[in-house]
This record gives sequence, C-alpha cells and structure tokens, in this order.
Amino acid sequence: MSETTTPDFGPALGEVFGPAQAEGGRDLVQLLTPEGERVEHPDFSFDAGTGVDEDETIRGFYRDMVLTRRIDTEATALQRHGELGIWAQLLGQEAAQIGSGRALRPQDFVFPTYREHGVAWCRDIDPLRLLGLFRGVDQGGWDPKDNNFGLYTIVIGAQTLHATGYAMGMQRDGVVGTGDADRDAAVVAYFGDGASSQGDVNEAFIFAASYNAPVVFFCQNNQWAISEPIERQSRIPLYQRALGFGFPGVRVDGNDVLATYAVTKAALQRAREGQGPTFVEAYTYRMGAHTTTDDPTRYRLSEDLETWKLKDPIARVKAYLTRNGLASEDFFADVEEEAEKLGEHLREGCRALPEPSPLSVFDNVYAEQTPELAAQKAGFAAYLDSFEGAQA
Amino acid sequence: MSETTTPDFGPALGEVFGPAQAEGGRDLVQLLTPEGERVEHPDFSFDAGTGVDEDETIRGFYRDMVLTRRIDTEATALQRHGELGIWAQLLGQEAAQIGSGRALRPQDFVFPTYREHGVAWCRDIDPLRLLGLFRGVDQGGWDPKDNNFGLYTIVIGAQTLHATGYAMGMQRDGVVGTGDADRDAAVVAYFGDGASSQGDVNEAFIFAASYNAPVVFFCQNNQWAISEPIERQSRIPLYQRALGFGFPGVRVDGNDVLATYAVTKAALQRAREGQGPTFVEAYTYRMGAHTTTDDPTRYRLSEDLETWKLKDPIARVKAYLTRNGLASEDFFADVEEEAEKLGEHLREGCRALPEPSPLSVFDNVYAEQTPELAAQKAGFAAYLDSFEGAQA
Amino acid sequence: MSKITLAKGLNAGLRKAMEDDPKVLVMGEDVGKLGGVFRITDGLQKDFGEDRVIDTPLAESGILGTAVGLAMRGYRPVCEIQFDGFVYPAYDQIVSQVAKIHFRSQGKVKMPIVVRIPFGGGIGAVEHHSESPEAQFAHTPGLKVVSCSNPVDGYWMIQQAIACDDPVIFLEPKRQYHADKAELDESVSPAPLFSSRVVREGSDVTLLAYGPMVKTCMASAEAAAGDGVSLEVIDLRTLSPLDMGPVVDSVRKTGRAVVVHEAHTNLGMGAEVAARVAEECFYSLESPVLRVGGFDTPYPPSRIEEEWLPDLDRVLDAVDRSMAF
Amino acid sequence: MSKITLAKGLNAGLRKAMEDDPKVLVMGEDVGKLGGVFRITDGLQKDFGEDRVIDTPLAESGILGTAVGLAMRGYRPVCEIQFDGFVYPAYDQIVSQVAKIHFRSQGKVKMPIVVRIPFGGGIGAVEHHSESPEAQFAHTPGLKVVSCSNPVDGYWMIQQAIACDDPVIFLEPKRQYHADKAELDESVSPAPLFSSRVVREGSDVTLLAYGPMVKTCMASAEAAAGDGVSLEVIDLRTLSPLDMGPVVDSVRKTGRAVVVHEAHTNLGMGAEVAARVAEECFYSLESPVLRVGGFDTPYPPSRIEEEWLPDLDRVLDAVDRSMAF
Ligand SMILES: Cc1ncc(C[n+]2csc(CCOP(=O)(O)OP(=O)(O)O)c2C)c(N)n1
Ligand SMILES: Cc1ncc(C[n+]2csc(CCOP(=O)(O)OP(=O)(O)O)c2C)c(N)n1
Ligand SMILES: [Mg+2]
Ligand SMILES: [Mg+2]
Repeated sequence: MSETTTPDFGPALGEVFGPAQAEGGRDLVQLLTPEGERVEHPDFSFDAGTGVDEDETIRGFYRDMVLTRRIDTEATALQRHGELGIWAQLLGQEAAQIGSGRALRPQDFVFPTYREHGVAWCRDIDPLRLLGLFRGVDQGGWDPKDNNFGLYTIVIGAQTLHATGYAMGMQRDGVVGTGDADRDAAVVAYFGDGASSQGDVNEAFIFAASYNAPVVFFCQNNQWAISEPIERQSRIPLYQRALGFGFPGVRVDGNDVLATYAVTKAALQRAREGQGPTFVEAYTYRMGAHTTTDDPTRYRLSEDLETWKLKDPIARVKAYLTRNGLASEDFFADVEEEAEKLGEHLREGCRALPEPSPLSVFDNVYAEQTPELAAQKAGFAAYLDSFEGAQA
Repeated sequence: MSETTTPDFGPALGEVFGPAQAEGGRDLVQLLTPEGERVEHPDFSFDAGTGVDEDETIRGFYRDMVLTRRIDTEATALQRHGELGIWAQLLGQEAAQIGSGRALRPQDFVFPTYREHGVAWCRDIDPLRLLGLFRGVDQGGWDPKDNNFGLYTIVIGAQTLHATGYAMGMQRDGVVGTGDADRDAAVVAYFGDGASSQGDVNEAFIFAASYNAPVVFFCQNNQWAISEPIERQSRIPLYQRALGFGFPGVRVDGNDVLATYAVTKAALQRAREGQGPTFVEAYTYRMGAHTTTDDPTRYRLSEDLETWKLKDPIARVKAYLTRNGLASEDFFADVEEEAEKLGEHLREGCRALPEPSPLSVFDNVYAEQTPELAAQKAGFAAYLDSFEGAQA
Repeated sequence: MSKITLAKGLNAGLRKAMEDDPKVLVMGEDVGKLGGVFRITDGLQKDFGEDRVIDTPLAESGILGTAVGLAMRGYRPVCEIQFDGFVYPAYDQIVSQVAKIHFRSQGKVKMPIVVRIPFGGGIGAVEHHSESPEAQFAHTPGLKVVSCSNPVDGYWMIQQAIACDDPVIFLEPKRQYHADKAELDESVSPAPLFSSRVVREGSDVTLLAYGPMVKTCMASAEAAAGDGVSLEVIDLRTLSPLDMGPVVDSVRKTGRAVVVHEAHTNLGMGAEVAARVAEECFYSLESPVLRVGGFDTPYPPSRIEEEWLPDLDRVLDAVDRSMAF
Repeated sequence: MSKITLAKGLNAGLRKAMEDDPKVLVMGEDVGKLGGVFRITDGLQKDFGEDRVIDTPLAESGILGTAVGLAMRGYRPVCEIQFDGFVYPAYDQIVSQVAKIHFRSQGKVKMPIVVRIPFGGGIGAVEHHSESPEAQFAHTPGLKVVSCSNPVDGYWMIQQAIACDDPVIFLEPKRQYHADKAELDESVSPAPLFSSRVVREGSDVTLLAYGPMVKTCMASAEAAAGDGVSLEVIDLRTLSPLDMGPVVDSVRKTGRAVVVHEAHTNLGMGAEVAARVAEECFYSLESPVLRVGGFDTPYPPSRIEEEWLPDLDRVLDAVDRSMAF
C-alpha cells in the first residue's frame, strides 16, 4: 500500500531544517552589527529609558563587558595556577549576559546556571564570591535574597523550575501586572542550549504557560553542550521551542549587547505586566573550553572559532563608540585600569578566601539540627582532637 | 520606565489562546461528520488501500468499535461484580483506537498506556488477557513480541521514550526507508493529554527529532487527566506542541474513525519512509470515569457529556452505513450476536483466569536468578509448608 | 471530642495549618476540585481558593521543582504525590535540590517543603500503587522522613511537618486512610514530631514498626499475649532522624528485637535499625535483630499481595525464631 | 601482558564487548568524539560508528528510556551517566521500568542494560560530582549492582555485565581511573561477576569494602600489620546480590568486621552487611559490625573532602574500637 503519497503535515521539514542554526537564521534580532554599525529592527529598538543618556549607557555596557571578561580570564589563570579546582568560562558570552543582566530591575529575580558571571556582576555580586564554589571552599557564597540572584545550579535545567515556582510566588504576592513599575517584578531563568533537552526545562515551560507565570526563559545558545553541537539537541532554531508551549520565542544576536538588552527588557516588561512567559534565545558562541578541564580541539574546528572571533561582543561596541566619537581615549584607559584593579582584587582575594572547617559540614544540613547529626559531629570532633593530642 | 510598549513577539497570545480547545479548533481533520456524512479534507482522504473494498473496511471498523465497546462495558460490569480490582474505561475513544490501530501493519510496533483496549483488539490480543492486570493476577499477560504490542504502562509517559528507543532500533536494523512496504516499519506511542506535561514525553520528542526516528506520537486528547481539564496542561492545541520540536503535528477528530485511520496511516507512512516523527492529536472525549474508582460528577458538568454524546464514534458510522445502504439489518444483528458471545467469553474467562502462586513472585525478578532470592524463596516455601503441616 | 479516620485527621490537619499560616500552599495532581484521589485535600480548594490549593500539570518533577521556587519566595508548599510509585520522576529535584539547598546556601535558604506520599500496599491496586520508598529518602541527608500510623498522629504530625523549616517526606499508610477511627482530643498536646513512641509495653521481644505495620504488630502482640509471650511494640514515627532512645531502652530490657516493614528487606529501614541496635545494645542482645519485610522482589500482582506483605503470622514466626536463638 | 589503568581496562573491555557482539551499543552524553569526559569510550565511535556509539541529547531519563526500547528491540545498550549526581533524572526509568520490565512481562522481556556510573569523590570536583548512589539501586529488586576496584576487574567485569541478561548498575571509582596500573593477563579467566573476593588474608578483623575504598582498606591493613594487627580485606565487588559466603567465612574466623564505604553511613551498604553478618554470625561476633562511611551530610566542598571521606586513620580507628569491644 506504499502508493500512499504523504499529505501536507504543515511546515515541510526542509523549511524547518533550513534556518536551523545557519547564521542565526532569518529571524535573528540585531541592533549592532559586528562592524559596530547600529541597524534598525521592525520590532525591537534600543531604548536606554527616559531621561537616561544613551551613550552613557552604552559606555556602561562596554565597561561591564570588559570587566566581566577580565573576571573570566583572571579566574581561568587562577585555575591554571591551582588556586581553583575548575572554572566555567564565559568568554564570548559577555553581551548575552550584560545585555540581559542590565535589563533587570532590582525587584526582579535571577536563577543562573554555573556560567552567569556577567549577570552576577550586574547584580552587584562581588566576583570574589563566585570563586568560592570553583575553589571548593563553599557551594555558593552569597545570599540569594541580598541581590535577588540565586545560587549557581549545576544540575542541568533544575533551576528553570525553581524560577517558574518563584514567579508563581510573585503572582501570589500581587507584584505582577499592578501597573506600578517599581513594584511589578519578574524572574529570569538562565540555561543553555543543551539544557533545552532536559525534561525539567520543558516542564518549566508547561508550568509557566499553564499559570502564565512572569518568567523569562533566557537560553544562551552557545552552540555547544560540552562536545555536542546544538544540532544534537534541536533541528530547528531553539527559540521556536516556545511556540510548542503557547508563548512567544525570539532569537537575538547574543553577541550584540544592545539587541540583547532591548529584547530582554521587552520580555521582562511583558512578564511584569502579567502577559506571561517568553523564551529568549541568545544566539552566541562559547569561545573558550566548556570548562578549564575540557579540550575542545577534540571535537570542534578552529575555523569556527575564527569566524566567531569576528563577531566579538566587545570589539563591536568599542568600534561603535570610537567611530562615533562617543568615548575618549581616557575612557578606555580608565576601564583598562579598573580591570587591572579588579584582577588584583581577584588574585589576592582568592588566596585569602577562608578555608572551611571539616566540622562545618554538619552545621547546615538542617535548619533544625538533629540529635543524630549533633552526635556525629561531636564524635568526629573528638576523633580529630585525638590527633591534636597525639601531636601535642 | 513602563512607557516601554511591548513589541511583537510573533503569535499574539489572543490568537494562541483562541482555538485552544474550542470545538477542536479550526484545524480539526474530519472525514465523517457526527451526522454520518462523508466530507472532504484538502490534505487527508480515506483510502482503504488498492484492491480493498472500502465499504467492507468501514463495516469492519464498525464491528471493531462495537466489539471494543462491549469489552469495555463487560469489563466495567466485571469490576462492579468484584471480579476486577479496577478498570480503565475507553468509552468514547473507540474511533481513536480502532482508526489508528487498523492503520498499523504487522511489522509496526505499539507502545500503549493502560487504556488502549481497542488497539489491543486490532493487534489480535485476546481481550481476556487484558483483564489479568486489572484483576490482579498478573501485570500484563501477553508477550510483546507475539503481536508487536507492548505491555500496558502505568507510569505516565514512560512508554513514549521506550517507543522512541525501539524506533531507533528499527533504524539500526535497516527496516526504515528501504521502500519495501512489507519491510519498512514504524512505532506508535500512545499517550494522553495529561501525559503531554511529563518530562519523559517531551524528552521523547527531543530524541525522536534528533535521530529522526520512525515514531508516531499518538495522543488521545480526551479532555481530561482524571479531574484536570486539558487547559491545565496546555493553553494551545496540543498538536502544535510538535512545532516546538521540529516535526509535524496534526489534530484529527478522534471520534471519526475514517479521519483517524487516514491521518495515522499517513503519519506511519512518513515514519516508515524515513521522514521521521509525527504528532497526531486525536481530539476525543472520555465519556466514562477515569477508572471505575473515579467519580467525575465531582469535577465536570453533565452538559459536556451530553454534547459529546452527539458525537458518538459508533453512531455516526452506523448512520453512514444505513443511510447509504452499505450494511444490512443482518450485518448489524450479526455484530450484536458476536458482541454477546464476546461478553460471555469475558465473563466466563475472567473468573477462570489462573491465580498466581505466592511463590511465583520470586521467579522472574531476574533472567538469571540470584542465590539470595532462591534462598528467600526456599525459606518462604518452607514457611508456607509449616502451615500445611499445621492443618494436616 | 470526635472520632476521626486517618483521612479526616490529615484533612483537618491540613486545614488547620492553612488557617494558621497564609503561606501554606497545597499543590499536586487532582488536589483541587477532586480533593485528591484519596480525598485528603477535600474541600480545601473551595475554602482557600485556587491560589493556595493548586492543581498542577501532570509532572512530578515540575511539582517539586516549582515548590522549591515557591519556598524560596517564602511559601510553605505541601506537595501531594498521588501514589508512592510516582514520586520517582521527582526524585532528582528531591535529593539534589530540596535536600541540598539549605546546605548549599550555608543555611541562608530554607526549604520548608512537605512531600505527602500515600504509601504501602494492601489495597488491591495495580503496579506502582503500593510501593514503600522510605529508605531511598532516609538515606539522603537534608531530608527528614516521618510516617504516621493512626488518625490522631496524622492530624498532629502533618501540622508539625508543615511547621518544620526542613523538608519533610511525609509517608501516609494509604491502607489506613479509611480503616479505623480514633478519638481526637485537641486539648492533649502532641509528642514532638521526631520522636518514637512505645505503643504497647512488653518484656520478651521488642517489635519495631511504623506506618501500616504498627497495626499488624499490635495485633501480633495481642495474639502473642494469648500464648503468654509479652511483646513490646514501638511506633518509630520518625525514620530520619531515627529516635533510638526508646528503641535502645526497650531492647536493653527485652534483649530481642524484630523490625517490621513493607519495604523490601534488603537495605530497608530494618537494616539500619538492626545495625544500630547491634552496635548500641551488643551485650544486651540475646539474639540478632531479625527483620520481617517485603520480599526482595517487585511488589506483586494484588491477588497475592496479602501473602507477600508481612502479616501477623510472619511477625510471630520471627518472634519465635528470635526467642529460639 | 600489558600494564593498564582502570580507564584503559574499561575502555578495552567495552571495545572487546562491542567486537564480540554487534548488538552492544554505547550511549550517553559526550561519549562519541570526546570519548566521554573521562575518556572511557575513547576511540569507540571512530571504530564502531555513530550508530553504535551514540551521543545523546542532554537528558538522562531520555537515555535510559530509549535504552529500554533498544533493549526490547534486541540491543544491549551500555549507558554512560556522566557523573554519579546526574543519574537521578533517570531514577524513575531505572527503578520503575528497567528494574521491573522482566518481572512485569513474566520473563518474556529481558533488559540487558548496563548503566555505567563514575562514582565517589576525592577528585576535587564541585557539587553533584562525587556522590555514591549504590544503596539507592541495591534496594531495588530487579537491578544488579556491582563495583570494580582495579584495572583488571574493570576489564573483565564490564564485559561480564554487558553479557548479563539482567540490568546491571556498574559503579566505577572515578578516583581510580588513572591512578594505578596493573598487569592484565588475558589468559587468566576472571572470577564470576557476582562474587566477592578475599584480597588480603588476616586473622584479627575483617574489612569489607568495594570500589574506591578497597585501596584504602589495603593500605590500612598494611599499616596495621606494622603494629602487629592482622586484617583480612574482602572486595565485595557485587553489592546486589551480595555474595555473603566469603564474608561469613571470614567473620566466623576473625569474629570482628568493619564495613567501609564513601556513601552516607545511614542506610548505606554497611547497614545491610552489618544486619546480615549479625544474623549469620551471631555467636562468632566478638564485637558489633562497625561502619566507616561518609557522614550523614551532603558531600562537602572539595577543600574538606579528604577529611570527610573515610581514610586509613578512620578505618584503623574503627579497627581499634572493634578490637577494644
Ligand atoms: C543533569 C545533568 N547532566 C549532565 C551534567 C554534566 N554537564 C555539565 S554542563 C553540561 C553541558 C551543558 O550544556 P549547555 O546546557 O549548552 O550549557 P553550557 O555549558 O553550554 O553553558 C553537561 C552535560 C549536568 N551538570 N547535569
Ligand atoms: C508519573 C505518574 N503520575 C501520576 C499517575 C497517576 N495517574 C494515572 S492516570 C492519570 C491521568 C492521565 O491523564 P491522561 O494522560 O490524559 O490519560 P487518560 O487517563 O486521560 O487516558 C494520573 C495522574 C501516574 N500513573 N503516573
Ligand atoms: Mg551550550
Ligand atoms: Mg486524558
């Protein structure tokens, strides 16, 4: 009965496959070209906000990105010198993180992965605090409540559900869609292209859509999940995933800080206004290794790296600022100097990070300590003392 | 900064919400109206196959549905009489199951939920075998290899991944896209509207798309997941979920056996030809309770039931056959008689189902029995004997 | 004073907790209009609204994962898992997130989440509806695990679990939901949540049980008494942490102990209790701690579940073996 | 004869299994071009192709769930879980499907699936990369659980696990991957997969360990010998089923036993072994079976993992306590 000819099932696969990952596809939102030229987009435009100096804002973005990159290179060096056990580099993803991070308001809440050093920077987390986890002295040195910035989450995708639940909490607290700009809040869940395959992430889409929760799903598609290319996870542009769940998705040039800022700001606005979730795919590239223990030469071509170098997120802003005379030599020099200081701060601070005591491990297992564990701690303390004794 | 006006993020939510569940939405594929009139559809048409008598086929569908319904009512009665612990009724879903079940070829493989009694019928599983699980004498009384029909799966969604893996196996066995109609095979994964929220089901979409596996995801949207309406799971028509994963989705009138047959047959054909997965949403209604232990009056209106009664899957085929004189009084009488016999077969067979022995529980835990468990069995046997002794 | 079933006790306890604290939420599959398949949340959505009694999409990982976010936002989610066998899709969120976030955050983030799980067999159900997953949670630091065995404990323990700032896996013996009624006297203040209790005094052998097996052990003790054998019965109530005090006192007195549970014997709670009793009561033990548990097979088809489950005869058989040692 | 590391032994064993049986597949995250983050599957995709060495999407439940389907189709999937802490998203598929399908089908459907899990700590990693989940699997009927402790066992045991018609959770001590080398003599036929082995004879106390702790126990025995204390060391190798024969023989001889593992002590393998030894060797025991395990806290930040993990001193401390009883 193979005479049956296959009827039209809607989007032909060819069409679907087509734009998959090529050049970001026809739908990429871009406001600043790799050459540093501002371009228009029908739906999105860069708006620093009323009464805010646009040039000032863009110089701020530049500064943020340079300092973020410095944090990254410094931490990488610290790992090489054995001061950190491992480091997850963000090289190349500065615009995706600063653009989205700067679109946040204080009352918004962020759920990061393990790579959001730039977003942490925007949330005023002392980068030194980020090192603790990678040095192995703690598992996250900051209080999420202080800066509305959650702890780094290592289990891929888990935080997207936490973000959705947190957003459901905001709805119950009546801080969504009140029209009060200083009150209305939203959540951003960061995750990667690989994470988009996890059940948890898709369940987060389900819950967010079902409750119309104020959450922005911000996916940094850096083309790689360790050694696996994006094609293994999705054969269509990732942002289109959202259409399957009934909320909007948009792909933005993740190396364009202006576009990322504009798109994230709009998505956050929708969420705060009570219009529900949005999927933002920041199309970017992981210029470094997956982590300092990874060896990308085993699975990807240096050519790709070269083509992406031409799209560097910082270079294009510098080109824009200089070409249009919006920043002086002094400005760039100052940022450099600031970066130097930051590097020093990290080098010295890292070595000075307090070492945990072996006994501390018993202290925060529970909010209400159990007699069992207290006894186990006492026993271990006595055991450790027995050596002190021996040495004395 | 709330002056920001939200730009266009693609499909406006209104539009998205619109057709959600209303009347099946604008996209419903229908070939036989509730009144029993054949209608045309631009993409799908009913084709019984070359050299096959169409009327004969449709009479066959009628017979299948009547007998399937009898299995259901009989089993429900058996539960009421305490012969079964529980029963999952399919009342109202006969067309969805017979239409899809009859579109299968022998070499295709089926992964059912716990409600696919009609599909089991199409796979020549003696309905008596279905009762064992619900009577509590076994957990599935048939060998999946005998009829290419997997065991009922109770953990929601789990089988969709099994189906995808099985389809990946077919790819490796070289039985996909060879052009040989008797060789090329595909898999059908059955699941419900509620199941569409499970991580596993969405991961099945991911894997199937990533490997372009020959699997048809056949979702019976019967509007309810126990007491939860479809709106809790999805705010857009379920078939559109597929678009987010890069393969086609189609919504068919699940109470229309002709349309369900045509759509499933086409989807299976695509899969066998190597064109990958398809999502088929059979839009239907659970006329009965979730199971015999459920009380739907607690959560849904009898009006809904009434409206859906008018769309009965069997009535419309009977109307079509009679109005067009395609079936004689004798035919209908014969089917009734057959149904009577089937009922008898189930009533008598159910009570005669062999009881498991308490010791049998140790036998198939492993393919290679462990000394541990053998000893545990021996110990239990001795323990049981000690009572025999006592009684003697 | 009124006579209530376990189902009613839990329902009343949940209602009380929601009245006392507006941050308490109930979430899960079918917990709203339907009131849960066991009706434990019956009437709560009607009285507290859809924002506080939340019907969720059909995804357990989603339920626990969003509960984590709600807890971070200051809420106290009480998650219902419809049946024991369906907690596993949420296992990752429970053991890697719920259990670890307080530790990960050095105490800065609390996780006052209660996971209600109707557990155990004996109700003639199909596969996955009669599991006893307690050991898989008790092995995980960061979680607390308790099980109620009677209506009055149900009423108090669920409130205490909700009030606890740590995540609590709350195991409800589903077979007991509508079985026996008991007097609830609100004026009698409850024992602490994480305490075990001697429910019958005896001198020959100590029976250790929790949840559904407490009733079985009480019946066994009654029967044994007829044969002049005096059994002490302890309702463990808390499985993590264990409250070894009453257990050690009892075994030092009786010199013999039998642990009883429905969960598979291998690596079940009985293993931990036996190991600890052996260590803490070594010189008092006149026989090894014996275990009566579900066999090391999957839970069987319901027609043979009564043979598979520990019952009075198997408990007394173990008592005999213990005393014959 | 060649000297190989555990990583090489596993790699060679996998290669051998794939050569011997075309139905053997390797699947997981980054197992292809990269050869896995630990390079255990290095070179396999190059030689056996993408159809047999499958890079999967990033979803563990998907990996195990599709493996079930592949097994039903006649394949023998070897699934790599990248790190112990990431097996939990697949926990439901493993305990409710992989473990139960043979039973559910009354033996009609076999599940020859191997789940390879690099487990244990000591590598200075971040959270979730140093877990020891063995007890959570050993408690589940239908699964078999083994752990290799050295390169030669790695080479043979992975082949035996793949040849087994039952699902096998295969735990690899990641800390040992590139640690020590050992002679592989292919002509010496291996011991059965589900057997324990006395790896050092002694007379005073029996040390029971598996995976990474075997090395620690051997070092402890060496040190103790210096002080004139004779320790017998048994590499359990198989955790479910347990092979109690050698254990019982040894404890009947020594009268004392200490179980050592990295997993949390509470409800860890040590609990089960202690309970069984107490039951089977009651009259031989001169002291209770003691346990040296990870503490009942989440795995700590790596800077204090060496203090947290059982080591020579803690093992010897337990030996002293055992002998002082
Ligand atoms: C559940 C789980 N599985 C596997 C891993 C190991 N792992 C860490 S990062 C990673 C790749 C993540 O890729 P992506 O989501 O694209 O994020 P990226 O690292 O590129 O930022 C994997 C597989 C993990 N952390 N969690
Ligand atoms: C993982 C899991 N969670 C919960 C359940 C309990 N349960 C059984 S059927 C059901 C509803 C399923 O709804 P749907 O997927 O629409 O299928 P239907 O029953 O309508 O055919 C639920 C929640 C289950 N079997 N498995
Ligand atoms: Mg990535
Ligand atoms: Mg349904």
